[in-house]
Amino acid sequence: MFHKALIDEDNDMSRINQYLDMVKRTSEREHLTLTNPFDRSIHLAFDLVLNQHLNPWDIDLVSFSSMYLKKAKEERIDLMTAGRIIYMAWKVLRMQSDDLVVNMEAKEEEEELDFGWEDIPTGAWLRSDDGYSYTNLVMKSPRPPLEEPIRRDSKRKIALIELLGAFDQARKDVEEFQLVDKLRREERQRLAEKARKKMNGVAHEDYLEEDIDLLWEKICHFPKKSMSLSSICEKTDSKEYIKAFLSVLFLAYDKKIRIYQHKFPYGEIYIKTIGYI
Amino acid sequence: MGLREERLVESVLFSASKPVGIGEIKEASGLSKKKVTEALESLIQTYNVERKKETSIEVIKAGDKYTMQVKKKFFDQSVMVAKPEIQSHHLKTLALIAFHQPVKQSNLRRMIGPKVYDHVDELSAMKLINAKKHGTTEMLTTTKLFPEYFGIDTTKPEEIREFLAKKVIGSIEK
Amino acid sequence: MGLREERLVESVLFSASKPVGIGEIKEASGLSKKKVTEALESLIQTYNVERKKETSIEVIKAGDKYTMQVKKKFFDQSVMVAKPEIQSHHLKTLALIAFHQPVKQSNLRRMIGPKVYDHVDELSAMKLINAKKHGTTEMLTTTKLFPEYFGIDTTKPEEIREFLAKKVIGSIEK
Repeated sequence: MFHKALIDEDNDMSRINQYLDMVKRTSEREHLTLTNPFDRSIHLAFDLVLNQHLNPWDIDLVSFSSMYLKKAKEERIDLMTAGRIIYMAWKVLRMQSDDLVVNMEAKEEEEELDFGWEDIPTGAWLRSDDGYSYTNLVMKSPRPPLEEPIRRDSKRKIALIELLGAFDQARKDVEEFQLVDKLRREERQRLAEKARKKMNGVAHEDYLEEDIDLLWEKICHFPKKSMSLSSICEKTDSKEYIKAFLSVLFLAYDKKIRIYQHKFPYGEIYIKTIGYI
Repeated sequence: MGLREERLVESVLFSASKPVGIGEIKEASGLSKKKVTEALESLIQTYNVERKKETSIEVIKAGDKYTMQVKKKFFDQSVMVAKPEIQSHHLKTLALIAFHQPVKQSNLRRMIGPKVYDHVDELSAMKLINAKKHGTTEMLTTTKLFPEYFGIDTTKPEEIREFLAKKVIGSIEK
Repeated sequence: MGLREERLVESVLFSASKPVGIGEIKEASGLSKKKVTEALESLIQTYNVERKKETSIEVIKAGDKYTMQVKKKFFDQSVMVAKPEIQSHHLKTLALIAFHQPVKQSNLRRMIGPKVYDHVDELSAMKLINAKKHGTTEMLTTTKLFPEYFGIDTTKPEEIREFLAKKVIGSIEK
């Protein structure tokens, strides 16, 4: 169970290395006090959550309890250590439940209007217990609680008159597109000139327009609507990367794409096409 | 309730391929709102009570709409000819959002990890959830389409929560 | 004929949404060929004879396949709610190709933007247009299926173009 977090994150090597580092550091600190390897491994896992910011939901408390009980039946255990481990488990449970209480913040705010002293412990905790069990069950169960119903997916044929109507609409769309495209090109030209003046003719400004078009083609042909910048250009070639980044900024300015990062400021840059295709 | 009205509404439900509202049925069938409602009640009675053992199809209320679908009992064989659209791990994330809604994306991230971003994008694109800016994170809720899509007979978050809790308990008991 | 077998086959016909052959039904339902054939006969009897007046749906044999469909009598109202086979933005692109054919993909891109690539892929997959390499771009024309689909009495691109142009002018003059 303690490897669950690592298995879940198999696509994120950096996080795995981070965990390994933590384990190393933690084990150096604790190995003097806990001699039984079983106790030590459990202690390590909880310590990761309590002191090293591991996601509390990555600890499977249900498996832990049954495993620990089994172990306790099989051999004599050191009650001091067991007590300490149980206390840590309780703290992890608290952290998991706290998460759920935070989730319900918005709802609770509404209900606080008729809040009385007699209500303090029950309301929120009962609900968060339900929420805790539900979340746990959904995550552990092999099947989701929601099932897609099976309905017909029949489609009707298109009549000739609809094709003619579509042509009429398409003509209007073409006019509109060409007008917007013209404005967009002019604006891009203006920005390129402005940038050229600022950069004093150092960069690839002559090819900027071409670079933007090339990158846009790549984005349009990418099989997904969202992608990372490094998936559409060579990250190792820093010149190429900067060129692609500049084009991305222009495309974002044109509102053709949205760019975002999960980790600021050095994380990967993600691109998402917006309602254009 | 005239037989003709019931047939008209039945043909609309059959051809729609998705849940339809009373307004749409009214427009397509040319019947009054009252007649549509009566026909729907009568169809539910016919399919789900009278013909219960003689058909694999049911007529149900989904959100504020009505739909015709295969009974759960017969899912397994129909799944082979009508492929499901949502992946099972996306369904789990959706089940968490529906239960805890309104829920912050950052809290959901703590439950399921960084895959939350992909899942939220996918579920938003399918119009099953809404993501509204909330400080530095997003606040997630299910849309009106959610109960329609899954054939849940309510649009109230509290009742949706109850429905899901029952489903989870049901799946353990099996 | 067991009731269960009939229900299994019914659920497959309902969810398939298109005509299906005995082989497909056999595979989906897990029944023997004999049982499938018997169930189909029984379903035809139930829907088209016994429940004739009590349903707007019929089960018919079309070529070698079987399908469940709305009876002709109820077709008009059901067509209003049925999903069109070609999405409206794909239909617009198809109309442009039909009117301007043969047309270079690069020219079409200038008319409607980069969404052209997706649309051409989709329309080619539906076998309504042909895309042939032409230098660095592709030359687009409608296929043999196109006039068949829309009931146009010619297969030559120029004549199709003329036919459509006349129709459009006709509809403007009206």
